[in-house]
Amino acid sequence: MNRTESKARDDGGALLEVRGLTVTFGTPRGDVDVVRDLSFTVDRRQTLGIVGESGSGKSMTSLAVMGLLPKGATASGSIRLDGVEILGKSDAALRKLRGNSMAMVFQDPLSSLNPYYTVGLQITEAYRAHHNVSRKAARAVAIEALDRVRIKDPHLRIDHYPHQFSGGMRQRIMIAIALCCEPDLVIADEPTTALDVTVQAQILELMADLQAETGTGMIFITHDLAVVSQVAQDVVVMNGGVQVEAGSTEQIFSAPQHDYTRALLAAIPRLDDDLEELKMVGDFRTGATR
Amino acid sequence: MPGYILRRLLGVAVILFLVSFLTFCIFFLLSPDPAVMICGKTCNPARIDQIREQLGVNQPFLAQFWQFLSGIFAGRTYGEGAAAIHCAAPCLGFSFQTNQSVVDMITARLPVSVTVAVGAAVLWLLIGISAGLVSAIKAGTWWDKGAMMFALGGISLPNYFIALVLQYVLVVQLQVLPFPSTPDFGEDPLFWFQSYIMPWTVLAFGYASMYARLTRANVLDTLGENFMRTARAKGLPSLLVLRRHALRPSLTPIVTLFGMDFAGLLGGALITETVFGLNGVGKLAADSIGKNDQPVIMAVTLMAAFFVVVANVVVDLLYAVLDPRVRVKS
Amino acid sequence: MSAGEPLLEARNLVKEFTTNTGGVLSGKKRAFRAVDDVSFAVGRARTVAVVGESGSGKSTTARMVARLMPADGGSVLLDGEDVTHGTGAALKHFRSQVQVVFQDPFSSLNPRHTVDRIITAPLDYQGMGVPGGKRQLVKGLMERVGLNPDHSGRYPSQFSGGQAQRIGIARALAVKPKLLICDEAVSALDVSVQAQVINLFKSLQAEDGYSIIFIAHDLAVVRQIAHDVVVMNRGAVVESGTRDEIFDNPTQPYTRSLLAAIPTINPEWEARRRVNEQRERAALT
Amino acid sequence: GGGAKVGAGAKTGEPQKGGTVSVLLNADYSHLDPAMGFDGGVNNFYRLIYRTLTTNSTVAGKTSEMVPDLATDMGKSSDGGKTWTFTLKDGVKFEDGTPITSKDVKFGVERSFDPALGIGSPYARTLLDDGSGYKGPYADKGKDFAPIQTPDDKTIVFHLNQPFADFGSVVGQNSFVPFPVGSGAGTAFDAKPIASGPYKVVSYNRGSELKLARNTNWSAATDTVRKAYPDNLDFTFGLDGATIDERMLADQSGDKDAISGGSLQPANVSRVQTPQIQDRAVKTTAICTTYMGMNTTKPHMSDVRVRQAINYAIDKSSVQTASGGSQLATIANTIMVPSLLGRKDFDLYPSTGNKGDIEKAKALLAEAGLSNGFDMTLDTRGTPMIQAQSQAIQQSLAKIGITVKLNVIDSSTFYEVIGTRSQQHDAAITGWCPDWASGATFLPPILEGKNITDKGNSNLAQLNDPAVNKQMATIAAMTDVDAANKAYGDLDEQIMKLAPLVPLVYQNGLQLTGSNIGKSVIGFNGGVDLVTVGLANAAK
Amino acid sequence: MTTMPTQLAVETEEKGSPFSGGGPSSARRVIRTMRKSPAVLFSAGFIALITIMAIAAPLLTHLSGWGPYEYDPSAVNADLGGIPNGPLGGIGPTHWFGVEPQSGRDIFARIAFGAQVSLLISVSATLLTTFIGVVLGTLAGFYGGWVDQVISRLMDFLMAFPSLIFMIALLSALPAGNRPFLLVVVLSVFGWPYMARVVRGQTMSLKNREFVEAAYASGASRVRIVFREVLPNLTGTIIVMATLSVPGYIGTEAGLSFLGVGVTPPTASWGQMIASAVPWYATDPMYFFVPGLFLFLTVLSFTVFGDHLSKAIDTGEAR
Ligand SMILES: Nc1ncnc2c1ncn2[C@@H]1O[C@H](COP(=O)(O)OP(=O)(O)OP(=O)(O)O)[C@@H](O)[C@H]1O
Ligand SMILES: Nc1ncnc2c1ncn2[C@@H]1O[C@H](COP(=O)(O)OP(=O)(O)OP(=O)(O)O)[C@@H](O)[C@H]1O
Ligand SMILES: [Mg+2]
Ligand SMILES: [Mg+2]
Repeated sequence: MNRTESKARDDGGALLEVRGLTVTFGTPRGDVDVVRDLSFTVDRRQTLGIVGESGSGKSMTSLAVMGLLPKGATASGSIRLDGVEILGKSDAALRKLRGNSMAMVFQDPLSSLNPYYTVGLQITEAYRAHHNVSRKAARAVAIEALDRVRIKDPHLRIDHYPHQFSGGMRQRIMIAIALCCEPDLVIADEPTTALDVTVQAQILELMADLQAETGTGMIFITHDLAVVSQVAQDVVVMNGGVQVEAGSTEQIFSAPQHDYTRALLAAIPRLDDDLEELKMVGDFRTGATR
Repeated sequence: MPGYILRRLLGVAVILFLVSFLTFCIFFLLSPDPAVMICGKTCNPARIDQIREQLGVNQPFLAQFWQFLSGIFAGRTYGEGAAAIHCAAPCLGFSFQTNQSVVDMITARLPVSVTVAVGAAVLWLLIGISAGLVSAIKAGTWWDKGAMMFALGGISLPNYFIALVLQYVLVVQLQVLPFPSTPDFGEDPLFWFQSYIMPWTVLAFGYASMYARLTRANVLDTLGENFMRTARAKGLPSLLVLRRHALRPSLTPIVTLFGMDFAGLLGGALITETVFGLNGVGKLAADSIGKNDQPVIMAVTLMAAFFVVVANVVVDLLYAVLDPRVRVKS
Repeated sequence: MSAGEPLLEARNLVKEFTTNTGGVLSGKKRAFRAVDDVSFAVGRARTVAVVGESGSGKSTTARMVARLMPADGGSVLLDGEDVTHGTGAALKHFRSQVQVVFQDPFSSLNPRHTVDRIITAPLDYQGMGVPGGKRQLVKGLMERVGLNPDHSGRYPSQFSGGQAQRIGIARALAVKPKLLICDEAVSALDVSVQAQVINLFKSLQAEDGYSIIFIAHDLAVVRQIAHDVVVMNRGAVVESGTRDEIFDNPTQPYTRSLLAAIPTINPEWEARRRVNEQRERAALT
Repeated sequence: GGGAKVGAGAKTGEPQKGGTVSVLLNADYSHLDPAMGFDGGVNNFYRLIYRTLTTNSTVAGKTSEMVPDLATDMGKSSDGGKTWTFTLKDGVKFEDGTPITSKDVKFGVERSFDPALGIGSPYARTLLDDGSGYKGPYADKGKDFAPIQTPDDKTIVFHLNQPFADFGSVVGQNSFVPFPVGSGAGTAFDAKPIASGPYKVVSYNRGSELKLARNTNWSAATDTVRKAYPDNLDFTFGLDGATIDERMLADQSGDKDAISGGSLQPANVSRVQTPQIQDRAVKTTAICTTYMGMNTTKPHMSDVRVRQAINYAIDKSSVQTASGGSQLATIANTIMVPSLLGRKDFDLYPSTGNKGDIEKAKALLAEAGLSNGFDMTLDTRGTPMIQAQSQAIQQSLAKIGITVKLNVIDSSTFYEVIGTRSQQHDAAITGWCPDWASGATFLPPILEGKNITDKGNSNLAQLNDPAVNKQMATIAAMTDVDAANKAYGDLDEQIMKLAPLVPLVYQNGLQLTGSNIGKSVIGFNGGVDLVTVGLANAAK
Repeated sequence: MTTMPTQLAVETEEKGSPFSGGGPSSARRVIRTMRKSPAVLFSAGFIALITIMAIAAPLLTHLSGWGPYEYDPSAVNADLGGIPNGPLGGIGPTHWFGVEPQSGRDIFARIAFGAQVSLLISVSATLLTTFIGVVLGTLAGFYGGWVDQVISRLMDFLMAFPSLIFMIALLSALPAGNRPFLLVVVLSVFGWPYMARVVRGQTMSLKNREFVEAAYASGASRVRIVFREVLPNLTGTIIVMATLSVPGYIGTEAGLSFLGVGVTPPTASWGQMIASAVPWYATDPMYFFVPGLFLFLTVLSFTVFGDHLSKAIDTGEAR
């Protein structure tokens, strides 16, 4: 897992290249940039971690890449997937890429599955959108996908509805949907927050295996720094919509340059730490209200 | 599941019992003596007593109520000896005014009410849901505003107003439609259609407005759901996204609402039937109320309640089928 | 655990729920034991952490201890007195001694009430007078938890998560209780804010000697704050002891698996970072 | 000015035989069983399917007169008017071809003694009651009903319990319709009557449709009254009044052969302007008087001066407008309607333009010591016209300081409420219609002292004037029918001096006929006499 | 009249609270949002207009010179069935909105006095249903158990009832007495469940919010929780529901009057005016049109106002 620096970095063949991404919300009180001038690159077989506190723009960044920004939000800058500019592409063109070339695991697994359909249908429809296969074949793929995310009895569970699964299981189903088409790029937005530590470990392992098998590039969004340190090769630290620091994981964790990154690292409660006063992250929230 | 249905049916029975009891109470307490009304303008106390006995209204309240109830299940016999009249099992008595069997009266008129209800329902579902869908998808555009103005009109205009204006314009002034009456479909399909089209339209206008608003609100809600984003992220065709993921969650609550509205109409569209002179159950009710024909009013009330209560159960079951999240409470 | 008589003791608590299982329309009832014979004690000025995975019965236990839910069995003793079923004056006394801080800071604050109304609600509800006037009290409490007293007229939505959680804590402190029950009081907050709140608890305890029941599933957080730890799994207590006992020598496999699964940062990086930091500090001075 | 000109029976063309006439009606007929039905509308209809011993003439202008129908003459009386003998014509048959015998007539009359059936015309029951408690041929099966004797199949003898000079008119009432002995138990005739008249019922869907076809066993030779032009008559019920008007005014295809069953609504009177429509409008005559009865037992109403003042004060022209204007209502000053035989025309309380004489009224009130007026309650109904009339009265009386409170009683219970003495207020708006063209069926029921009862009271004024009562008894004993009728005309004026009621209007009608309907006669019952209706061009 | 589906023993999985954790939308913010919309200005203006008209009816008719009950035989043509003289139903300087056929009563005066009746009935019925609905709805939602069972069954029962038929039957059977009062009672008896159901649902979801538990922990009694913690969170819903129910009652009153069981003449209500205008719709359309227009605009105004209010409160809450 902990492979050293990826080489395929500047050979021009980056899987995803984001340059100067800015996401703007038009609000009644004027435009608000929730992401400003963000740049990063994701290579094949590589995982990029994005960390930052809640509201720092992590999800907006990933939605911008998928072309799924909510109404009222616009993205500018450049997003290249496999060298092709996708920002500003028509929805129809993007649709061909979504699911197939890039997939996303959404942050909120409870509401991200349609309660009216079995999970089986929701997985197979993703697969069938891009593969011309029979219903039966798609079902086999779906069972397989469920199995891979460690859902027991997948052939039975495939016909269950989302509400019949626990939060953690639903999160894994989201992952199964994202992975079933074996996309080139997976964006995982806090995929393990609803999971128990034990299950979380399993899922992380699964994602790593998959990456090794298929060469998928991944963006892993979380605010759990420990998790990021385990899965990512490179890390982007965000705060207030801007990138405060970026670099290899090792670099960020062993020699953080920015004060915010340092404070963040210091705030992590540690098992092996002494019982000393926890370091607080500056004055980012206190006093100020929004 | 069977246990549940059984329980619900029991509930239906209880509600119907209460409805009939209450209606009976109110008519028993508030209504004038039917015998006096029947007796007419040259009347004397002796005759009133005779008629009272004949009608069975000389008995105490509970006895009358019991006779009424048992009549529904076991039939009942009026009078004694040679002059006795038997009324077979689902017996709701005889009209005070016309001496007809109330069940016959209702069954004769039910087809009209059903025709009115079905036609109107088809129209209002088509118009209401499509208008709602269009305005939700095109929210904020002139399409949306136009549809919602239309809906506001339907909600604000009393239906008798619409009915009369429509009749005046289409029949009296433009003469594109004949005066509506209550024909058989078999006899003259064109006339049948021409007769019903106005009542359908009038009823549908009001309901369609409400359904358009509801559909719009529901679809807008659904479009904002996270699972819509998931569906789009899968790269599904946008029409499929809309049809499969947006429509079903938006329409499920409407289906249940529809069940109730439709059942309500089966009990007679009082105003519309009256305005257009359609001999349906609603007009029967209105007429009977005007003549204080208690057995008929009782029966129509009961029947309408029956439809609504049964629809209630059906709708709940349907909801459980349509919405996988629904759990039946113990 | 601690010396002397414990402040609060839970003895053999049991809670059963009846649930529906099965398909869409069938409704089979099944009794399900969410809390099964749970006992523990809370010493004065000590923090007892209750840990365990989601659904293991932590909140249910806390609710029973806080008298927010009747227990199906067992008893709760406060200062040696059985308070499991007390009503009226006894319950009132209990409420003034035991206060709760909830998990979701926003959900637990009435969005239609201002901060000062929220903070003084327990006093109101318990009919307590305040010697220095409510104003003074609110001001004091807000300062105490690190909030700007000028914001007392605001509504909860006008605060950040960490601040909102402090409002909840201030409310709990208003009646000067002896025991705070914190049900996942920091789980919903992100790391930076979490740290603020944990520090606040620690300082409050140090200054005023509150006892705390601290419910969490994040063992790292627990290690920061607890004196004693109770590990729960499937409604039962699996293991309990002092913090060091649990963390250093877990006897139960379940505890061990919990500890093992915690993601950690490469210690090597950690070490390097510290070295770097020390170097920088040294360079500054 | 400039009102619509409508001539009675404006059409001139004599109808042809054949074809189908349709009749558009708002409400269905009350009962097809003549023992039960008893109102102007159904009386008109019964003549299509039933025959009685005598019946009203169809000669224009003489429809008040009774002429022999099944009987050969108007009956022979003996025993000082207590025994009446009639002989049946030859060749009269029921719809199935069986001859009508005197036993069938007797059976028909006996039916009205059945408590369940006999809710219609009361005269047979009151005049033939022998005190035996007879309950009709079904309940008292096999019991002979002595007051009616049938010596042979052609002869029928009635033994009355009191002398009755006008019995020849009584046997034209609905309860004298013959039926085959033993038939018609329960409500059988309400669904399928047995016809003796020119038409029989082919199909009947209560509340919506009734179809009549020619009764082939009816012989025109035996019937001097009925014209029976069309082969079929189709009745459509349950149409909204406004819809009937619209259809008749529009005169579209099928409606050319139609007549409306009731009067045009006031709202549409102004549309009868063009000659074409005027030609199709028939002005029907009043058979009922709409009046306001004043309860003479109430404090102020007991004073004859107050009642007279009210008679003076009421602006009858506004009541007339409220009743549909001059086309639909004639101002009434007498109790009896103009169509009654022997009726006298007079106006005891005149005013210019019938707008009420406020001065006289005030003077009378002052005399009664009520110059400041008083409050009174008027019982009225919720129907639009009666509402309008009540409000017009309210307005008129306000001018002499009388504040009228309207007590609106639901139509269905109106008569029960005002017929209960304890529930009667100061006054009530109601009406009265005669059963045949004699004051005998008009004045005594509503003004004779002995008719005051606690329940089912029809003497709303509760007038119990000895002189009036005496005169009524005297007239009843008269054997000369014409003299009696004339005496009633005079009694009308005598009663109006006591002012127990205010005659308001005689309600006429404006009935529309389709353009293909020929000339017809207005019957005694007010509207177009159905037995005289036919198509102008039956081939069309 | 439409019924909403009942929740008879069927429950959906907790969908998450309808409150997005936002703060209360201050009245000022709602007003500020509302003021921007021309539709709101129009509807509020019209509501204000008819309210003033209703209150100042005697004054207005004093100005116009004709009372609501005064006959004007000169304005109608008795020979033509009492149709108003002149075009447009007699509209002119003496009779601003024309006259009633047959009687010649002034329509303007009757509209103004009719507004009194229509508003009085609809507003009183709204107040009454709101009161009953809120009390019973919160009780049912909050206490659950048999209290909920009893109240919910009662609501089911009332909503299952064919209320229009029943109202007509009841009103025609009842003695005329004080009709407006009876109408209010009858409308309320059948109307409260609609309010109660919404309130019950909201209370049920509010009850599960932690702040209620927090209030328990703070030592609050149930009654206090209902009134101090739960009710303030319902005000938005209640106001919106109430605004939207006013037009419903105006319409129902008009419908009942149309069917002849509404207010009793000579009292004017808009529904009763329309009802009596029905036969005249072809010969005197203005008679029909004037009250029809007022009824339409009033119902429209209340509906638009209620809609916008609910939107304003909603967005206020989301922020
Ligand atoms: N519809 C919207 N209108 C205006 N601002 C919005 C909208 N949606 C999100 N934002 C703002 O965009 C910013 C970034 O949100 P984003 O969801 O990307 O945060 P995040 O980093 O993913 O946080 P979390 O860890 O809580 O998921 C936030 O400050 C949020 O308030
Ligand atoms: N009101 C209830 N009805 C039925 N079951 C319940 C109820 N409350 C809790 N449970 C069940 O009891 C068990 C214990 O729940 P509890 O909330 O105490 O868990 P927890 O340890 O606090 O979990 P978490 O960490 O997720 O908060 C769970 O399985 C839960 O589903
Ligand atoms: Mg996010
Ligand atoms: Mg918990």
